[in-house]
Order: sequence, then C-alpha cells, then structure tokens
Amino acid sequence: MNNTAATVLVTIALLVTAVAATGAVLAREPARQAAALAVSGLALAFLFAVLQAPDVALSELAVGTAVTPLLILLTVRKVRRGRERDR
Amino acid sequence: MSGVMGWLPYAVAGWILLVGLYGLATSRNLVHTVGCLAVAQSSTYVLLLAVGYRSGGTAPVYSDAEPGTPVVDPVVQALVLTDIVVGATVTALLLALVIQIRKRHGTVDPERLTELKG
Amino acid sequence: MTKAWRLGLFGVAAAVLAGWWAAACVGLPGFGGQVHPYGERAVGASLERHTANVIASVNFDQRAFDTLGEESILFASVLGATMLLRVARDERRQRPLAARVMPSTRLFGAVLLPVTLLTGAYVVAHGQLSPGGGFQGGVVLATGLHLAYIAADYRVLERVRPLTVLDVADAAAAAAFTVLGLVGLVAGASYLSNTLPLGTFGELASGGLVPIINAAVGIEVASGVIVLLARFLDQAVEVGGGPGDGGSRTAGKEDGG
Amino acid sequence: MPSTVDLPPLAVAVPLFGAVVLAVAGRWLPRLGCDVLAGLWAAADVALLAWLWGATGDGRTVSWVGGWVPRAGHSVGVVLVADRIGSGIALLAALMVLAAVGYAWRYFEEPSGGHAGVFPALLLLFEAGMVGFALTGDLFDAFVFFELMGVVAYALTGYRIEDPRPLHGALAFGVLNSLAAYVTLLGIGLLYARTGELGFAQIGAALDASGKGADALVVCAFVFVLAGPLVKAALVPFHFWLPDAHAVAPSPVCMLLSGVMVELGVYGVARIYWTVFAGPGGIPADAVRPSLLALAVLTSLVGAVMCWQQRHIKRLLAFSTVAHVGLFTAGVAVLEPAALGGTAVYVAAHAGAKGALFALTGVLLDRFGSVDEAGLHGRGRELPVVGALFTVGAVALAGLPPFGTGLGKGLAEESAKSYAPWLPWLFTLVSAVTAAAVLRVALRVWWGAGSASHGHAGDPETSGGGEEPEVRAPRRTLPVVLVAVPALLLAGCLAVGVVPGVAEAFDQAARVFCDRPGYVAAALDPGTAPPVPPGPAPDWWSAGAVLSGLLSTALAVAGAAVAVWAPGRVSARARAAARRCHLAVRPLRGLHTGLIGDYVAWLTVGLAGLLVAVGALR
Repeated sequence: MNNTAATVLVTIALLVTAVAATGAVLAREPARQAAALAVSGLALAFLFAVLQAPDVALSELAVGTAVTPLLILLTVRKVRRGRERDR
Repeated sequence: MSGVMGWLPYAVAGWILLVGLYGLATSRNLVHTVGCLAVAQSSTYVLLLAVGYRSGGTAPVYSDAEPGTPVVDPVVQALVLTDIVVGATVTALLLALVIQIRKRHGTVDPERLTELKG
Repeated sequence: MTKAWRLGLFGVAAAVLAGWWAAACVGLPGFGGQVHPYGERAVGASLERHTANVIASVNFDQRAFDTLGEESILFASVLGATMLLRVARDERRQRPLAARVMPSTRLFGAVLLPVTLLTGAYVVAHGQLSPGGGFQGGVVLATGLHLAYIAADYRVLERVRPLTVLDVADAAAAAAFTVLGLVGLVAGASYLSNTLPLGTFGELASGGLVPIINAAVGIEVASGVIVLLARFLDQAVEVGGGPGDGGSRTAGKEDGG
Repeated sequence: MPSTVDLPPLAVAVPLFGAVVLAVAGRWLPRLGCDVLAGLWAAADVALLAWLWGATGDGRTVSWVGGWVPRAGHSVGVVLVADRIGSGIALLAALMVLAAVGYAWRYFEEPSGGHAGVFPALLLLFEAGMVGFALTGDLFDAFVFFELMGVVAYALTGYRIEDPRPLHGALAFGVLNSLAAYVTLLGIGLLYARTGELGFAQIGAALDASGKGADALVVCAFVFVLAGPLVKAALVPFHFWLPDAHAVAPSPVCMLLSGVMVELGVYGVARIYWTVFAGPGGIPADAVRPSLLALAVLTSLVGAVMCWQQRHIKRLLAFSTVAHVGLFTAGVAVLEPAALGGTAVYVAAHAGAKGALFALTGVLLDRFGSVDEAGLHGRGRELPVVGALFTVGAVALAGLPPFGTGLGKGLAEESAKSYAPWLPWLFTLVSAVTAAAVLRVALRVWWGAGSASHGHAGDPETSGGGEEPEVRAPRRTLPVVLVAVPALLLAGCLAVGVVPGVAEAFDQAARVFCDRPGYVAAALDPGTAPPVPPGPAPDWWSAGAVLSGLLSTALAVAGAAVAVWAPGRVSARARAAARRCHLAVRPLRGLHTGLIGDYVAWLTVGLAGLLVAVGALR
C-alpha cells in the first residue's frame, strides 16, 4: 500500500469515526443508540485496521460492535418490560 | 505526513471527547448516559493509536514480516487493548446499576431521581 | 440549575477545552512520525523473547502487571455485576416459555455455533504469533455461545452453559495469572518474570510464559463474558416481581423526620 | 523467602489471590469460614506492607515487575517505587480494609449477594487497587489500578440493591470517576506523544530534556492527567459525586471510601506533580501553587458550609470529608516538604476518626433503621457507649490534643503559614465547623438536647429517614465488634498523636517524597541516588499546634451548643440574621441536584478553569 492511498484511507476512516460517534451521542433513544454504537464500533475497527492495529481492531469488533450494544439492548429490554407492566 | 493529516487524528479525538461530554451533560436517559460514556472513551483509543502511528510502518507482528521492517508503535496498541477491556467492564457494571435503578425508582429519567440533593 | 444554565455553562467550558486541546495538538509531533523510542525498545525486547506478536509480548510479558490489573478489573466487574443483578428479596424467578424457532434459523445457528467456537479457540491459541489473543478469542467464544440463544431458545442456552463451572473457571484463570507471577519468584527472579524456556521463534509454544498467560486470559475472558451476558439475560428474561416490575413505585418514599 | 524488592508486587498480588480464593471458596464455606479467611488475608497484607515500610526506611524500594530492569537508563517494563509516603498510605489502606472486614463480620448478619464470599472478595480487590495505585511508578499502570479501585467501589456502593438511593449514588460515582479516568488517559496519550515514555520518572526526565518548558501541550497534559485524581479527591467542583455515594454506601464501605480512597486522590495529585511535572520541563511551582490552593480553599469552605446544613448523618460526614480533603490539598499545595509531612500525619489520623464516625453511624442504622438527625432525637440514650465514642470522634475531628489530627493539623499549619499567613485560620475554622456539626448530632441524638425540629421547609435536602436497614435480622444484642472496631480506630487516631517519632518519620518521608532527582535516579539508574539528608526535626506538639487544636475544639463545642440550645433563647434579630445566612447558602445547596448531567457540566467547567488558571500563571 503506498503512502497516498494510506492517507486517503486514514482520512476517510477518521471522518467516518467522528460522524459515527456523533450519531451515537445524538441517538437519544437507547435501542437506536445501541445500533449507532455498533456502527461506531465498526468505524473504529476499520480505523484501527487502517492504522496497522489488527489486534485492536479485532478487540473493538468483538467488544464495540457485539458485546456493548448487546448489553445495552438487554438493559433496554429489561427496562421496557418493567414499563409495560406499569401500565 | 503533513498538511491536514498532521493534526486531523488529534482533532477527531478531541471532537469525540467533546461530543461524549455533551451527550453526558444533556442525557435524559440513564442507559443513554452509559452509552455516551463509552463514546467519550473511544476518544482515548483514537488519540493513542494516532500517537503511535508511523507512516509506512506495518503491524507489529513478525509472523509474516521480516524482522527489521519498520512497524507502528506496539506499546500504544497494547495500552488500547487494556483500555477496551476496562471500558467494556465499566459499561457492564454501570448498566447493571441502571437495571436496578429502573426496578427501585421506576424510571431511568435522571430528572425524576430526586432523592439525593442539598 | 436549569437546563439552559447547564447548557450555557457547559458550552463555555467546552469552548475553552476545545481551544486548549487545539493548542496542545499544535505541540504534538505530526501524525505518522518516525520517532517511537518505547515502541522500538518493545520490539527489540519481544524478538529477544522469541515472541512474534509484539503486542502479546507487551501485554503478557513486558507490561504484564498492567494486564494483571486489567484482568482483575474484569474479574471484579463480573463479581460485581453478579452481585448487583442477584435476585432481590422481593423478586422471583419465572420460567421463560419455550420459543418457536424457524428451522432455517436453527440450521444457521447449528452450523455457525461450532465455527465460531473453533475460530475463538484458534484466535486464543495463536495470540503470541498472529493478531488476536486471549482477550479477542475469549470474547468471540463467549458471544459465539450465545448463538445458541438465537438458534434455539433460552432453555437450550442454559443447558450448554453451566454457570457455576464457568464462574469457577473465571476465578481459577484469574488466580492462575496471579500465581504464574510467582513462578519468577520461585526461580529466583522477580514477580511475573518470564523465566520459562523461550522455544523457537514462530512456533506455537514460543515466548516462554506468554502463551500460558495468554491462555489463562482467554479462559478468564471467555467465562467472564459468558457469565456477564448470562446475568443480563437472566434479568431480561427470567427475573420479575420487584417493585419496578409490579407497578407500585417505592421511589417517593416518605420522609422519616 | 522474598527479598525486599519483591514486596511491592506481592502486596498487590496477595489480596488479588485472596479475592479469587474467597470468590470460589465462598460457594461452599460457611459465613464464619469466609470471614476468618478474609481477615487472615487482610492481616497478611498488613504484615507485608508493614515489612515494606520498615525495610524501605528513608530510601526507596524499587521493583521492576517481570525483571525488566533498565538498560542504559531505559526499560520496557513497569516499575513500582515504594517510598515511605507511598508504602505508608498503602499500609493505611490495608489497615482500614482489615477494620472493615472485622466490622462487616457482624454487620451484615445475612450473607447477601449470592454467597458469603462476595463481599470480602470485593473488599480485597479494592485493597489491591488502592495498594497498586499507591506503589506504582508508571502513569498507565496508575490508570489501571485507579480503574480497579473505581470498579470495585461502584459495585460496593450499590451493594444494597433493595434500597433505591445507593444505586443512584453508585451510578453518579461510576460515571464521574470513569469519565475522569478517561480524561486522564488522554493526558497520558499527550505525554506519551511528547516524550515516548510512560513511567513517572522517565516522563519527567524526558520533559526536562526536551527543553520546551511549559507550553500548551504540557499544561493541557498536566490538567488532563490530574483530572482522575482530582475527581477521586472530590475537590470542588469535581466533588458532587462524593456525598451522593458516601451517604448511601454500606457503612463498612464508607469507612474505606472516606478514610483512605479519597485521600489517595490527593496522594495521586502530589505524586504526579512531584515526579512528572516539578522539573524545569514541567509546570512552574508559581503556577501550581495558587491554582491548587484556590481549589483547596474553595473545597474546604464549600465542604464546611454544606456539612453544617445536613441532617442525614452519613451525608454530613461525607461533606466533612470534602472539607478535610480541602485542607489536605492545602497542605500539599504549598509545595513544602514540612507541610506535606504534617498533612500525611493528618491523613493517617483522620482515617481513624472518620472511619470510627462512619462505623458508629452504622450502629444507629443497625438499631433504628435511620440516620436522620432530627428523627433520631434523643433515641441514642439507650446506647451510651456509642454516644461517648461518637463524641470522642467529633473532638478528634476538631483536632483536640493529643489526637493525631491535632498534631498533623498543627504541623501543616506551622509550615503553610510561611507561604500564606491566613492558612492556619482556614484550618482552624474548617475543622471547627465540621466538628461542630458532628458534635451537634451527638448532642441531639444521644443526649436529646434541644428540640427535635430541624430545617426549613422548601430546602433542597436529603433526609436520613426511611433507609432500608442494612441488616435484616431479628432484634439482637449489639455485637461487640460494632463498638470495638470504632474504638480501635479512635485509639489509632490517638496513637498517631502520642507515639513519639511519628512526626519525625513522616517529616523525613515527605523530604524523600519531594526529592525529585532522587526519585528519578532511583528509578532509572539504581544505586546512584544519594540519600536525602535529614532536616531539622519538626517541633512535636509545638505550643502553636496545641493552641490551635484547643481553639478549634472550643469553637466546635461553642458552635454545637449554639445550634442546639440557642434557637429558643435568642432575640428576634439574631434569628433573622440566622435566617438570612441560611437563605444565603440555599443556592449552594441547590447546586447539589443529584443529576449526573449537572455533575458532568461542572467537571467540564473545573477542567476549563484549571486550564485557564495554570495557563495564565505559568
């Protein structure tokens, strides 16, 4: 991979990461935020891969796109279940 | 690298931190608060990996590269790995607290938790 | 503090923070620089110890003490979450109903489950050679197992995941890390010293203590994450009957004074 | 037999291993077995750390984990550096954990949280985090142990899941502390980018060598790196989480949180400043001193005012911790070894007094299911011994000679005076106000003095009534340990003040702590650090210290007496004045909203303020 191509890839990855992180904050409904966080994790994993950090990319893929959103979704499910019973 | 690329990664890290802080300061749902904390944390990954990057370097794994090829800084990668684990566990613990708050307070809206003040 | 006040206060402070951050970044070496003194020392030390994946060497050998702390955080958080998500005195467990699963989904899960588990095991085992390692592989193993939930249902998942055993495995792996550190002391070197035979560069058993600690971390992460996910699933699926679930709120409790 | 250099990592590894053993064995062992095991383990770590303290002497024990000793001044490993201040605060943490294990033995009658091993296992993990943070000489390692301390503390705070308030407090605690830790990590990233190092000594040396002085990057890194310790130390405006968490955590946990964890934040600030930033490449002392001092003064005043206003006894004690941490920070902020030594004495003695007060409040909760000052009016009469100890704790908090708090306060004042002549007055005032509030509680609850009414309608406040009892057991006689542990803690507070030699040991320890070239040499070039020559011995219980201690105590007694008995007897004008004072502090109380969003906004404001202050003064 030559240097210009790397620069372009890194720039794109950085911008996508920034946008995805912003999206994850602005998604105020938790279930949608879980999805946005998964996207943001994906963007980060891509960025890390471009930055020659495959180990970190793999971790972020496992944690950022799978475990964290899953935990949030499970929490949302529990929270919602309570709310339905309240009615 | 020079020009925009010289500072863009650092600016992105700063932006992510500020966005995360904004989300935390204005959050109206505790689950969302914990999510925003995870976002704020990702700024540390970006900064550390950007600091350790070396133009033209490859991944610091010598199973397929010849010893002697320039590699990017492995130390920051190890730090970020540790950081990711820490972040995931903190998120899990805080979400467990949110679940219990929902049970005991009947809400996850921070404005409606009014028992600790003054 | 009203919302407008909070936002105004935050806005001003955030602007100051942004300004200082920008000023600080001007003083940073440009992105992609060639000077990484610690990094180069770490590469040298890793090759000296016959560990092909420098990151594994940093995590499990050079800065193993950080990782010891990190694995303790994971252990503490699993213990803490288990404690926080216990069934409270006023709650009860409900048996979840058997769910109907489409045959195609079931097939999908049945095929994917062994593949993920094998992938996870592979990633753990080759941690000191190629990207990946105990942590990444452990998470893949743990999430992979939960395909059983998607493919079949909760009750099947409960059968394939003996929580007590996993809880103990999590603790045993954490203990193994702590105790492996003592090997160095027994050998007359310092705590967490890598005093085992280093093996041949590039082979599965190379790196001395590194593959062993890596395996311990893999076991701890896999069992820890499974237990963690299980506690959350329990809450989402089984536990009910607390005040928040039952309708009456205990929040606005009367003043005692 | 391990040698002295192996002691620091062992002191971390031993409680970690103990936690694992308890987490597993607790499944099968009965309650008593778990508690005995936990007690033995905590005692073993106390022994290890006492050994380390003794063996370190007035030097430093440097331990390269994994044997990665530096070659030509560089290493790839993690270094632990124990001097007497570091091993001393680690020893204090271990002693407090031992006390908490002993206290919890009879406190939670019913094993909660799955099985009987979970709670002591978490306590041991907490201990490992605190000891690791106190001994480490590496910035990233400090971050890891900071987070370990944090994660365990959040879980312990929310231990009683049946009660809504601890959960809320634990979440605020968790979000604020972890956020601050991430800001610290950003600061570490900045320093790594500039210097390519992670060890305290290495970064410090590299900053000095870079010759760039205190440019924007160094200032930003300084403030960011300190964010974590500052939030842990609960300095205003980073303090909001503390009363929320400490007021609601189980009493044995409060003993640890207020007694030593918060003080570790101040320790972190001092350690990081002296090792990393005190050289020519760091931040000039003239920028650090006023900035930290301003934070310290603000913290102690806000803490004192808020402490006086509380009726929830544990929240009152929590705000008194805020006030005292302000004083400790003032002792550190003058950047004088003698003041630092005095502060170390003060911290050690304060841990005993504050731990005892929380433990005794736990007895109230155990007996009456309430910690509300007004609601408990006169009900303490059936517990005279507890009341007597509580009163002793209150005067110890004020610094009555010969308690160690008075000695430490006197030593710190003596030295701080040379920098700011008004500082002794701040020490006296703040310790008097907080002790007066505690004495007022003692008078009302145990002596039934004054009237039962309290407060003014419409104030934002947290009442202490309607708590979920921490213990669910049929009415039982008061277990002896619930009184013995606080009595021992108070005895410890007294011992710090009466055992000769303590003051000298801490004074010399502080000189070693502030000897930056010695620290760097010990870490990077072992064997070349010259020993620090002993300075003049400090004046043990000087006349000034005795007088100042007596003055704070007298003021505290007077304040409490006025608060309890005056309302019925004074003129309308005095009442109106009191009312005006009360209204004046109402907005301050209103800021403590319990909203995490507000707290995060204040954190941002605090960071921005520090950046501006340090940046302008450098």
